Amino acid sequence: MILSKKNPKRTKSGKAWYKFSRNPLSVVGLVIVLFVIFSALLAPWVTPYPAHSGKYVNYEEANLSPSAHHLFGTDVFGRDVFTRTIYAFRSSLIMGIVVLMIVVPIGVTLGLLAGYFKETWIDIFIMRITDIFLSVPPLILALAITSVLKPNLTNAMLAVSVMWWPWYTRLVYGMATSLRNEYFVQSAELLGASKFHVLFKEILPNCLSTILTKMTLDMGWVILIGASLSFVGLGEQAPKAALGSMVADGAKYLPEYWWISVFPGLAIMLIVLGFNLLGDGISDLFSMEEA
Amino acid sequence: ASTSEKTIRLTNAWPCYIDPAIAADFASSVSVANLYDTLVFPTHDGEVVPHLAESWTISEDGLTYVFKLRSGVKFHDGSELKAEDVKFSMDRLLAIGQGYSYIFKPVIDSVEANDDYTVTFKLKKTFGPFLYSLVRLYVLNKDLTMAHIEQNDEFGELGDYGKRWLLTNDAGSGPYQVQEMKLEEYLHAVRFADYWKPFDPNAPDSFRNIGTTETATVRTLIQKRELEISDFRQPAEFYDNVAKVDGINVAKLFGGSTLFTMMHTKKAPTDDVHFRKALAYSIDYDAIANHIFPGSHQCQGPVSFILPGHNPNVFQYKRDLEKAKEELALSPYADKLDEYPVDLVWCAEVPDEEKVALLIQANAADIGIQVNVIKDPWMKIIEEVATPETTATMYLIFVSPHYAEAGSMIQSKYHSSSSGTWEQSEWLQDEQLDSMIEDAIDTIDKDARFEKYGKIQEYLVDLCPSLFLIDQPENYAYQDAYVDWVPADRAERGEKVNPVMGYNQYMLDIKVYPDKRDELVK
Amino acid sequence: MSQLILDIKNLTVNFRVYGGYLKVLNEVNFSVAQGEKVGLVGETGCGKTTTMKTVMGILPQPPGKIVQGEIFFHGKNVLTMKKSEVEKMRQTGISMIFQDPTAALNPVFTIGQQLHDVVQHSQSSDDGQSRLSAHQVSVRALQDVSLPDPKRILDNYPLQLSGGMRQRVCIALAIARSKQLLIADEPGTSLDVTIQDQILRLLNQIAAEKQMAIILISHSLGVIREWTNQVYVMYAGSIVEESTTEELFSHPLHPYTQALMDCVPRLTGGGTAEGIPGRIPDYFNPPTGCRFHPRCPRAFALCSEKKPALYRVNDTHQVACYLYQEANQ
Amino acid sequence: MNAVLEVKKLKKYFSTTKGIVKAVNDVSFNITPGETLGLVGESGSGKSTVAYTVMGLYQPSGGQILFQGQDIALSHHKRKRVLKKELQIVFQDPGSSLNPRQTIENILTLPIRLHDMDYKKGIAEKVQEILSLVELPVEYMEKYPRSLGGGEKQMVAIARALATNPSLIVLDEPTSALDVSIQAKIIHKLIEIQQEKNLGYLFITHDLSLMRNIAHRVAIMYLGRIVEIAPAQQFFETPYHPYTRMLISSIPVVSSEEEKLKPGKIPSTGEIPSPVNMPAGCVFHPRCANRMPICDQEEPTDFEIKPGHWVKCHLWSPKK
Amino acid sequence: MNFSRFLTRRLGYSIFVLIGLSIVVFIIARMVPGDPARAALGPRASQEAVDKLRDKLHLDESLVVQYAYWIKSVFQGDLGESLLTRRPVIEDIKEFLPATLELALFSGLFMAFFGILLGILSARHSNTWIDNLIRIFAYIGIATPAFVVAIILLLVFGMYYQVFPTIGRLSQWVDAPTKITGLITLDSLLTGNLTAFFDALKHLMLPAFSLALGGMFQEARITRSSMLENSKKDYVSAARSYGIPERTVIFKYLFKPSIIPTVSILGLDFASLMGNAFLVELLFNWPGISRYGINVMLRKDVDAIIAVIMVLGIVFTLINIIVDIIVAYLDPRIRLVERGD
Ligand SMILES: Nc1ncnc2c1ncn2[C@@H]1O[C@H](COP(=O)(O)OP(=O)(O)OP(=O)(O)O)[C@@H](O)[C@H]1O
Ligand SMILES: Nc1ncnc2c1ncn2[C@@H]1O[C@H](COP(=O)(O)OP(=O)(O)OP(=O)(O)O)[C@@H](O)[C@H]1O
Ligand SMILES: [Mg+2]
Ligand SMILES: [Mg+2]
Repeated sequence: MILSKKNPKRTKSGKAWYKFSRNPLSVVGLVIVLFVIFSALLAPWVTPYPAHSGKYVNYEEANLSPSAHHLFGTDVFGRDVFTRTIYAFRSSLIMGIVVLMIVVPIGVTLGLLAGYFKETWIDIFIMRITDIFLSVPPLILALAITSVLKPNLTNAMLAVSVMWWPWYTRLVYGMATSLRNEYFVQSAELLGASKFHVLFKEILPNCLSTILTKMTLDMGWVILIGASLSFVGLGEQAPKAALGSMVADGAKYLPEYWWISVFPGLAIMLIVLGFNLLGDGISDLFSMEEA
Repeated sequence: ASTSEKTIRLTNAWPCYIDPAIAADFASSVSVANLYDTLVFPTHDGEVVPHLAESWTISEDGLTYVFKLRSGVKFHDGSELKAEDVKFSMDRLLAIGQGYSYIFKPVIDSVEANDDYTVTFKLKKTFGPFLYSLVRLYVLNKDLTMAHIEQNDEFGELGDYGKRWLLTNDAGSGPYQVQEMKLEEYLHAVRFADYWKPFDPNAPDSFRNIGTTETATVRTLIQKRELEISDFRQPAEFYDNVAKVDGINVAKLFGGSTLFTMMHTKKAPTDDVHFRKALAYSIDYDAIANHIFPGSHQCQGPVSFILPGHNPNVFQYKRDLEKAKEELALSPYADKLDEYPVDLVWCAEVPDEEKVALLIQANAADIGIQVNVIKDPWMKIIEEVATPETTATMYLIFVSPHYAEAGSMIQSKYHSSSSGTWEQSEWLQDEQLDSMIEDAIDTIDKDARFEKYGKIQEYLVDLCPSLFLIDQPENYAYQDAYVDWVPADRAERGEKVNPVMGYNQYMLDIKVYPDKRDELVK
Repeated sequence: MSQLILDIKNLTVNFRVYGGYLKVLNEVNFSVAQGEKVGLVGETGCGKTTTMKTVMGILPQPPGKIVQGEIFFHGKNVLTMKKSEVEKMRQTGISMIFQDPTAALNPVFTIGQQLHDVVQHSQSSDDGQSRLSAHQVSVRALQDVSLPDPKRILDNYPLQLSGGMRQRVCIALAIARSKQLLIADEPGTSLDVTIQDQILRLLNQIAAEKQMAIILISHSLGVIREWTNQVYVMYAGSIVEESTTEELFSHPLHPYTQALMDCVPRLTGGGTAEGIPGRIPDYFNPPTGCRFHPRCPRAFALCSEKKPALYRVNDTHQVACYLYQEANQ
Repeated sequence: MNAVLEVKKLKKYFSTTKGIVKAVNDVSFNITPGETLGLVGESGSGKSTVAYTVMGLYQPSGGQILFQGQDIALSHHKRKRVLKKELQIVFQDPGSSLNPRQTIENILTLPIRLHDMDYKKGIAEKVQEILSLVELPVEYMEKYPRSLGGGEKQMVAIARALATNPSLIVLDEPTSALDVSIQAKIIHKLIEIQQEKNLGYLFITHDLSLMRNIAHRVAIMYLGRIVEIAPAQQFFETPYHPYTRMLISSIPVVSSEEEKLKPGKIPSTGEIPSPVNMPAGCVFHPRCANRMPICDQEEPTDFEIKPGHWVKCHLWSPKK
Repeated sequence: MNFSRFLTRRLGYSIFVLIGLSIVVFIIARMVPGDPARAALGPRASQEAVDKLRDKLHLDESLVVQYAYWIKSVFQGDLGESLLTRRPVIEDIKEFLPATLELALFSGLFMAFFGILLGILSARHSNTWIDNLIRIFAYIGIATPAFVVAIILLLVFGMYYQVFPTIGRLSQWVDAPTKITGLITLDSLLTGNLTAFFDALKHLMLPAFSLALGGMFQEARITRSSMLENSKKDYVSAARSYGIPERTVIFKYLFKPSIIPTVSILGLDFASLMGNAFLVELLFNWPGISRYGINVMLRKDVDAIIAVIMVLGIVFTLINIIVDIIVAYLDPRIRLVERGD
């Protein structure tokens, strides 16, 4: 904001930043996300008790309230809640990133195919499968998958992925069905471009901004879902820290030992908030509206 | 608006089955104990006293038991309880084959009603604790049950044996009768006016067994005085915190419950006794007893100190890293620990177990053993332990006796017949041990029996199939200010409480004072 | 001369964008007298719609910003009116027909619902018709624009109508209650010639009947020539020429007007013109002086220095170009 | 001269829930190299449908499309790539015919890459060459369509069509979304290129004045049929079909000389009927000023009233 | 009309989807490791009893045969027996589904009412402090998991402000109305039992609110942005220029087209509420189908698992169809537009 006022030159990146930062909340989002990413990466250096993130218990120091030694207090195992919260950013981020990395390519490709071949059997087949997966209650599906496999982070991610891709398929399907009738797509076809080119070079780039926006928003949702899953015991296994299970487990000690669950809870909110704000900023950035 | 009503509300982990042929777990046991009567009644000191049976005789060979029934006992529908009903109850229990039938199945030969008030039990073999086990035979109203049979071919012409109906109704003669059974939600029972024993004027008019154990939920309920007695598997912090609330107290009832880490003796690396002993020496028992489960104490062997037949002289492992390392060195796995990680499963429904699990993990790490801590829901654990292949290396589990004697614990914990159940994931399959246990249990003379129990306990401690962690009291938060709860008072005075599961929640041992409650709420 | 209904003075409007302002309207002067049919021509994007939106009080602000100027409607400044007065003015005074009939009709309400509201909210102020029910007035409005089967059309949604019918509905909405001034923003650009012809004929007829003044906006010179008697030529946010229609088409003075005329393909044949070189200026950094000078074949030094005023060439003709400066003196 | 495109009795029907839309009904025409055929008609008369069917975007319901003598009445999915090179189209809306997420360079690279003309020469140079053909500066290569004006976008679309070096270009109202000045520029350029490359144009529009100036022959469509087709000059001097006359008389013009050319005012009345419920007989009869009893009975046939001048009207048909 | 065709097609697809779902679910349910019979009867049950049950459940047959048995019994109106509650699954569904429906219904109402209200408020005062405040709350609301909201509400209202009851659907001392629909609020109104109505309403507040919170703000955001977007449309300016008063312009001409996307999302959110209510149901001891679903899942209660997922799937599909109908009602473009070729 200040930047753009001082520098009224209308450069491309300057304009992008102007659009993005017109809403100060977007900048807040970016700052939060960067903060979370860096503190997750640098956890061993920025936390006071890295050992507390692993196999460590000290019942003599259990349930200490927040103090200078323990910023967020200690949990029922005597571990530093601050340290564990920062470490827990890791599994949350990994969860979000991996799930999206699985879900987006699959969902998007299927959506593109179904949308492009609308009203053919490809469309019907893909979209019905999508509907089937959409109609299974996600938590039950996740539970089923992790009971067939093992309740660890990898399988939790797999489970979330299985329930998540249909949303991308739906989203892209809607866009692809309308884009395929655009004149620029038809122009490419009439030039003799391959289906692959049409799908991935003509149609896909026009869905990207929406997909990207959804991805940032979804980062938050995936992390939330991850938290809900760890409530039922799916996800990162103890003693590794996961925000969801920290809240779920800590909630048992409310309200007296509020710090055990409140700080990780705030951390979840912070991440989700960060990604949501960032997502809104990105959608502002891509908005076609001239500025 | 609420209640000047005398009511007791309990929370418990569900499901809860009130059919005596199916009931076996805690919530169910509490319920049937109040809805039904038994021939004999368990007492605080582990004895039994006449109840429906006024007296009994036992044959010389210990194979025939003849009971003389009390007359004038009424079922909830007003009909009289007769010997035929007792016979019917046992037959039905054995036919259905669930619930507590496993206690009787190996021993009962037949039950006969000699006349309306005399019933004879014939046993296949001698069974020392038979009289004690009869606290698990709940007497059903035969006519009422038969009237509600649904026809399907499950039990031939007996149809479903009344199972459907008994799911939400009772056919008992107990002090309370079902008013409403909402599956998955609550059981609401009210006092049976025609009960054959007198009620104290302050005995509860009704009780409600509520199916939740969510800490936050239980916490709010008890604080709102909408719950009189909590369940007992809440985390220690919960009890610390509620104890600070005005009028709420925490009762610590030693009911024979013992926390074990069961080790798979047929799977590497816990198939090696030295490895197991190394673990046993690495554990910080004091930390568990003092910090995780305050009020509990370290076990002495596999049998809880409160059970008749406990051997107070067996060896106790203590944390001793030197010794642990010595033992580990003797183990064939000593130099390839990395190849044999150990899984430790704890039960998701008992949050405090995680503390123990993580402690064991940290303790084991001290001698170089890698332990993976796994949280599994109860149902999953039951599944896994069914076969030796799917059973994990270690489980952290609370075990309680089925009837008040060391034999119950020893048998259900270590006899081959119990392997594959959650009570024995060790897969001991030790023939010598099996015959020692069978011999002990078949011994009718009590002293001789207890002598044999003592030997078995020594044998087991040496074999070290499990880590004998702590004898744990069941912790109940309850409304001390307006509820008089006999077991709680006894426990407070350091006296023994009823070791038979379900009987500490016997409503006739409780008195409520609603006016005191109303004062508190205001 | 008859009385002025609308008088716009020195209207300057900017749009706020990244890094500054689009200086779109630049001291627009424009007036309409009673019963007049005024045309406003100019290339795409030269500010015709923006001017009229400002008159109607529907300029989106932000990003729009009225920098200076006054708009008098019957002698009252619209820009300083109270909200209720503006509303009143819209109900009884001015109406606007939007450029794109499809976009101007609410897609989720039937024609009847939309028409009823319009009729109802100007009822009190409209004595002559208030004895009729809203429904009757609506039906009559549709009949006025010669829509067949008006009762059925009342129950239709916009998307069920053809383009020509939608345009007529828009007109019906605008004139359902008699107004003094009707602004028609390119009515029929999206239609075929025959239908466009019908629409314009209709519009004129209604205006004559109801004694409305009309402002007809178009970049089609043919339409303007045929349907107006006074013309303003707009280029890049300024009025560059004003005259009676006849005079303008026989003697276009401003180089821009002349160039524009040359671009129009003639029915007489004679091939095609090359078009005016260059394009409409970037409003972010508009040329100084006369905004047309970079494209003007007859530009000279002064043109880039100072914006020319409107010079009166004769009784009916004014032009903002230094070429005609002397004529004024 | 041999026709580059010959369309014979082309039909295209759409089935909709309301019934069958006969969007194109027995349309025949041909185009020779270097010729511009103007296809004029009101909205919904089927002009675009003709164009799209020729391009293969629609599978025809009947008739033949002969391209250099070869029948190509197929969906474009089944057409060979070499054929696609020869036939190109410019759409009406310059905004939506360019992919907003690709640079001008990418847009123009595609046809070159696909049709491999002098690939060695370097694609960038080739793109520059094409850009200069439509007189756009080289800097535009890096721009995105959104930063271009409407006219410039249309120029890019034309450049893309030219890039394959086609022999026929279909122009579906390429200037009707633009204003006169830009229209003049584009038209000028199109004519220049046509002369240079001897291109055939199928030029679709509803602007008759424009046709007067660029078309060699003009065809008038009404409700899926061509009702009159004639060399341009003749067409404007002696229009025969009542619809044509009505059309010409409605054209707004800017000078009195033009006014004189217009036939006496024939006020346009009525709406164009729905293509589902076509009127019986001559489809124009409900709006026709010269209506006769036969008109709602029988459909008129084509009649060559002068060499190369065909009319579909009972007024002129010899049967009368 | 076109619309009925659209509806038949939707229904046709739904049947296809439900068949597909039943296969997927069937496989999921059977894939879960372990012996359902053993799980049902408990570790101490006799082998005899277990074998009997295995036989009854056709557990020893192949998957295809099992599926055939299942389909056959479904057509006989028999969904099998729950091993958890030990009664016909259909009765469990009848009991637990209405509880969740009622909960979801009220959450849906909260989401719709407050979501749209806040959205309008935010859009009307866009970029003022009101808007910013609502947006910040919206972000926080969206970022807070339902179970956290539930716990907070539970503690606040349970321990400090004991206005709302925290467990169950009715108070102990209130007589339940005769079961008609299974929705207590509705039944109590139908039977004129106002005490029960208000008691049930009070019981609904906390769980419904916890479930609704995230969605509520989601709706608010969508309403806000679609209102802002539509406010730039010509038809809004046009309505103003015809002299229609500002209030009518906003609350009629701008409002109706703007809530269409809100309604679509609301429908999806509402449909997924059913399956996601688990944690909330657990915390408020709400005897709903979502909690039941998880319990039977943990129990490997095969027939119940299949039935629950199928029922939730059907509800999901139905709600989506209903939403489509509502959206089509609101938006004639969907109802009337031809989808040619
Ligand atoms: N909301 C807006 N934000 C930014 N710029 C705007 C906005 N509205 C209009 N403009 C700018 O104002 C200029 C004039 O637009 P306007 O719509 O008034 O032109 P016009 O003469 O009506 O053109 P047309 O003939 O295409 O309708 C355009 O260049 C446009 O970029
Ligand atoms: N895909 C389609 N499905 C159904 N009907 C169609 C389809 N495409 C065109 N039509 C119908 O065919 C008729 C001819 O349409 P076409 O687009 O060819 O007209 P046009 O002359 O190009 O009109 P315009 O000048 O508006 O572009 C119209 O009535 C139209 O509704
Ligand atoms: Mg305009
Ligand atoms: Mg067209």
